[in-house]
Amino acid sequence: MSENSIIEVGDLKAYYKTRHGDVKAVDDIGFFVKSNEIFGICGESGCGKSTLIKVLYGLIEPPLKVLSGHVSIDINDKKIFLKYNNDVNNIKKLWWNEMSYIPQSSMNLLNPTAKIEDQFIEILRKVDKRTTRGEAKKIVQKSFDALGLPREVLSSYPHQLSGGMRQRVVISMATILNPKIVYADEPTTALDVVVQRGILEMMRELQRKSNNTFVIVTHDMGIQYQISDRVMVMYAGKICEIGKTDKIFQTSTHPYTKLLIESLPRLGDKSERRSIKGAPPNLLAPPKGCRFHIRCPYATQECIEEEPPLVEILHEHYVACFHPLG
Amino acid sequence: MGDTKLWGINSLRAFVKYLVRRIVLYVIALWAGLTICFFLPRLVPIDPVTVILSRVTATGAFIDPETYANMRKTLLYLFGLEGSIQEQYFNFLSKAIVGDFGVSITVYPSKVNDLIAKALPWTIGLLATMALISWVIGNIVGLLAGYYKNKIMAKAVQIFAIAVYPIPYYVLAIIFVFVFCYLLRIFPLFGSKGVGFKVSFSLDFISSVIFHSFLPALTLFIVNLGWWILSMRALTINLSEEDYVKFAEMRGTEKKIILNKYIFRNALLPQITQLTMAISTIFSGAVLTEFIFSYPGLGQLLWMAVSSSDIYLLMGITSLSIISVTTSALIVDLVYPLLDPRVRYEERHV
Amino acid sequence: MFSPSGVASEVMSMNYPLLETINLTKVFKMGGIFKGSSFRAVDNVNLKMEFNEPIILSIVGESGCGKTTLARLLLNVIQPTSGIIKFEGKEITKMKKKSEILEFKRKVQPIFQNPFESFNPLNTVSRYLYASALKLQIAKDKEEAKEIVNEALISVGLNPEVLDRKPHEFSGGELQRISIVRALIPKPKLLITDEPVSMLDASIRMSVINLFLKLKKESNTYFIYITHDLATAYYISDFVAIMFRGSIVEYGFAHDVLSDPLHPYTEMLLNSTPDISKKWTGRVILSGLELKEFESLGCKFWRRCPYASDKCKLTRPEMIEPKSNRMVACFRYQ
Amino acid sequence: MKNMKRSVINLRNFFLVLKSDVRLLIGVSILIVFIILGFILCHFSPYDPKRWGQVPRDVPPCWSYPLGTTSLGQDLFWLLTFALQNSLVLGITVAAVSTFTGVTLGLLAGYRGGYLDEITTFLSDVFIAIPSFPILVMLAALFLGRIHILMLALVLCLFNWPWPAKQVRSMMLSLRERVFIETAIFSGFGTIEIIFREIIPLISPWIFANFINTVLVAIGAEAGLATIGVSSLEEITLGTMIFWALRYQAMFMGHWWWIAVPVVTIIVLFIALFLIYLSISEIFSIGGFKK
Repeated sequence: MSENSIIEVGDLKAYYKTRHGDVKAVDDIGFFVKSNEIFGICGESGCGKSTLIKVLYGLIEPPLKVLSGHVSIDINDKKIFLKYNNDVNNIKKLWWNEMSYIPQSSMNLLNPTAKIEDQFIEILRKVDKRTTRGEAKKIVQKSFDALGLPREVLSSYPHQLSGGMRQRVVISMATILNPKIVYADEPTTALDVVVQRGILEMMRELQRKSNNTFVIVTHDMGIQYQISDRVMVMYAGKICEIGKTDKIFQTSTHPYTKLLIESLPRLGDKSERRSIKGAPPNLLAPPKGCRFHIRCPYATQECIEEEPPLVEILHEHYVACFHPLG
Repeated sequence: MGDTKLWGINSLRAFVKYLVRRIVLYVIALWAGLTICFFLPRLVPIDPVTVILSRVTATGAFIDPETYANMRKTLLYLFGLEGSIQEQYFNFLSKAIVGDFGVSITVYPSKVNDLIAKALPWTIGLLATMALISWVIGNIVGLLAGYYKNKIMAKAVQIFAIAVYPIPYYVLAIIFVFVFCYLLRIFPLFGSKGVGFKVSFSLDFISSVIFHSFLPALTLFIVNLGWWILSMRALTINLSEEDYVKFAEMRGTEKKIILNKYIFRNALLPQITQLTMAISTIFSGAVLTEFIFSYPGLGQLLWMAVSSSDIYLLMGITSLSIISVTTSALIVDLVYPLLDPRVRYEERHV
Repeated sequence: MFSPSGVASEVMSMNYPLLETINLTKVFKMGGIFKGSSFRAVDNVNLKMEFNEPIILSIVGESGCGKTTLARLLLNVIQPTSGIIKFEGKEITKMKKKSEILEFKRKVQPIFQNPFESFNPLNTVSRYLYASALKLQIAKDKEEAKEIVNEALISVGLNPEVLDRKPHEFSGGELQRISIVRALIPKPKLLITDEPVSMLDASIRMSVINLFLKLKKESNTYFIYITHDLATAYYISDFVAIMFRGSIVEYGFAHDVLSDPLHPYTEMLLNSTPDISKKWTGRVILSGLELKEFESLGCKFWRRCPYASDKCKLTRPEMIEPKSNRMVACFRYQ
Repeated sequence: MKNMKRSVINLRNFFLVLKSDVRLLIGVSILIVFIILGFILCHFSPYDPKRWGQVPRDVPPCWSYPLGTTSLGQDLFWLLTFALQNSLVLGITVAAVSTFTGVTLGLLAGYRGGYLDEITTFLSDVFIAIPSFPILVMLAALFLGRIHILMLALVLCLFNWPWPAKQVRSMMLSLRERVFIETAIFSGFGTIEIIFREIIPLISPWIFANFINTVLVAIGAEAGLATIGVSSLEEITLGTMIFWALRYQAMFMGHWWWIAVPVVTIIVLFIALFLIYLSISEIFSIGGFKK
């Protein structure tokens, strides 16, 4: 694995226990995230990407269950090694001080009966109970100024803010304590394009300024292309491909990534785009071998029988495919 | 920010509209209630004047026709039965508004207001205290039972609330009478003041009042408590699923803060609305409870009126109930917007 | 494509545009405690779809721009506050006779954004498919209805067995296809589709979009494609109308509008789209004043517009035609 | 979505739900026992329970008189079956009439809008604001304890239609905006079909829950009136049983069973009804309940 990795995950299996059986949302995967980068995780709905970062953040509530896996988090040169079955609660100690989580944008993430400044003060007091109102306010004002958010937001109630402004407030909440890792799960879904761009740019700026790590999950390939440094593509609970964003979008090597990117319409290009035939498999009973083989035009007998391992085919470019495309 | 005020004015205008609508509703409900009060007795063939006069003649005293006619006239005046039905109606309404409900038949010539004035403090004292105490305690218990819904204690509380809430006030009152007054003989059965006590501020008097009003208070408390626990628990469970509570939990926020600032504060407003809707039920429950415990409030008075067909007393009590229930609901509804920041603060949209 | 009634109406209405709106406006009143305030969801919209050869017209805008309200107005499920909607020359809000309304439903059909909300969760999908054949008088009897429905299902690659299933037993993609099949049963002239692919996964999105293109070519169906996604709009449409805060600000051929935008808002939209062919450059200005934009006296975009002048604040720009086949509501081109 | 999937009431589902929810199972079982007692068993009564002196007075519960007898010489067991019948008939009548009226008005107001809507909304607001109990007491008192039970039912209906009307109206308003209604419209269904086949099935759990709640409210109101002696005292209901027991000082004469029978029955019946109401509300996630 890489030298400057901040998160290293191995053997991770997280299933949803349901009446019909186990939904194998994340099935035996391992990867690493480098420090000081924006790491994107993408894939279609139900590929396990949201489950994955929930598990990474330690939000494990029934019916979700982690069967195996370990993660080591390297914060300020202190390595924290955790086994999921035993030490989940140790992750929670890092919450918000060392790592934070931006949930899917919703109109409803802020307490409707408290002013924005009070919600910030509450967070700052979590670190130091003696923080006075005045001190806390100063810290928040400074960070608002830096992000270009109007100060009058602080004395407002959430219902007085627009959806985009609320999500910007949420992001500044997630970064006010300067955590080393910020997870974001579809942070701009349901927002308008212009607002979406503004928020993504704000996140990128925050990351560049404080040199921390952002892990962004989104199904929108366009967003990944615009802001992530490296991208991981998931399919049916497995990793297909990890690599530098530009590389992935220019010359993807996994057939799924390639077909997916080819199917996306682009502005200024009317040439025919085709969907990938078929549909993603049911994760209650995923197919044997490569999980994409049913929809893959390049599949061979080997793909049906055996599961391709994730291998580094180029420097820092990982692919799980027996027949990677040139 | 030239036109940020636009929204402010808009919502202020909307708020005024809400107030006006609410007050109009109040006036009409009041008027409709009082009108029913006025017309119902007139649909039933009992003539109060004849009832009183026959009571006088029944004593055997001789009354000459002229005196008899005079008495009749006076009684008609006192009972507001002079003139056409319209005149009587407007007369009744104008008097009811200032709280004048005429003269009682049973304890003639006591004025109905005086009788009510004597009973009312007892009822209000009992009802308001108990409604408030059970609201506060029920909300706290319900909050905890909802947030820790999987704990055994919480389940026990839930079973208690489900078992207690559907019991009507008077049935619980009967059970308490049976257990405490008959089986255990701890509490007296009649009246809130021991015989011979006069209203005063002595310690004896106060302790006696508390002693005598304990069981009616307990009845009101327990039934109301069940209701507030159930509705607060349901609210808490719903609110715990809200995105902002989940987000606070994700931040590792202390449970104490989540319970207080995130759930309790947000549950309070709907609980206040519930209180408005419950006022009428609590009131009638209190009246019935008082009756069972012979507590000298409106309940006792109502029973007296019912058992002696004292129409004017009955009309007085009914009108007063309507006035007080609708008014208290109005007050809560008017206070409510002041507590809700979504109404208190104009839309700003920054 | 042979339907006697279709031929008759085509001949009759050759002089009219297929669809036309004149100063179409819808004002919503806010409920609850804020009763009394109101906003213009659709503000003076003029659209025209000529009856020459089938086209796909995209209406592009962000959430809250009134595009869904516009769709519902065109479908005659809500009534306009003012203005006129004409379909084949007839005012649709004035249709009273049952036969007229039936005729309208046979010619205009909707497809909605969320397939799971398009069907009552309690019923099997067959209920709606058969009804579309029988109640709209496409089939004479149950036998014929069955034939039509089966044929339609097979044509979009679905097995007729799916008829007995309830909505939650489908995947999003399958169910959206069912909802397209249902809309196709009466062989409509015009399909009004409101974000039909935004709930679908990227890998299957294009199959639905390509189906629309096929229908346009093979069945002479006209489309109104309502979306926030510029890339699919570019891919699918012949004409594009850009909608902002209830008004249409720019209109023209899809290629022209989306490669050479005239209105500053269109420009901003294009620059903000996370397209995979071009990385973003520069930064965007965000305002938090979205709702107030509905209330502006002048141009609704002036607060965010880099070119705004005092005139823009006070006067509402009219639609003008600075180039042939291009319409824009902006003072810069006067 | 998830909730709506479950909100189909048909017999098979009903039994499935019954099995999965203990509270519903308890509630329904108790109710069935009471219905059997009140509607079937009462026909086997060996004597007219209204008549006095049919059996020895003041006998505590024993083999021949399982619930004991009253000071008036009535067998409490058979008295109870008749009381249950009358109380349940009253409750069900009031619930049926007021739920039907309320739901119909609410549906019409919500679907048609306009003046009908304004009037319905305003009337229901006014009726909800007027406290019903004092007026009931006054009315019943004027009849000197001989009010006809139907008259009482009628007045109870008057105060119980506004709530369902108001609720159904607001549900109707939100359902009317749902997309699947538009699918139904464009599939060629008419208004009546849409109301009956698309909308009513979705609100039927609420209607049923409200019905159960109204049964409870109506029986409770009658019993409350009876307790202070203003119901129709010649009829046998759960309330009048309490009244006569109190009137004859049953508690203080040591005839505890006389008062215990109606009191315990009311409590058990109400808890059963409430359990049904509560579990239906929760299964179909209907927010909020009222007394």
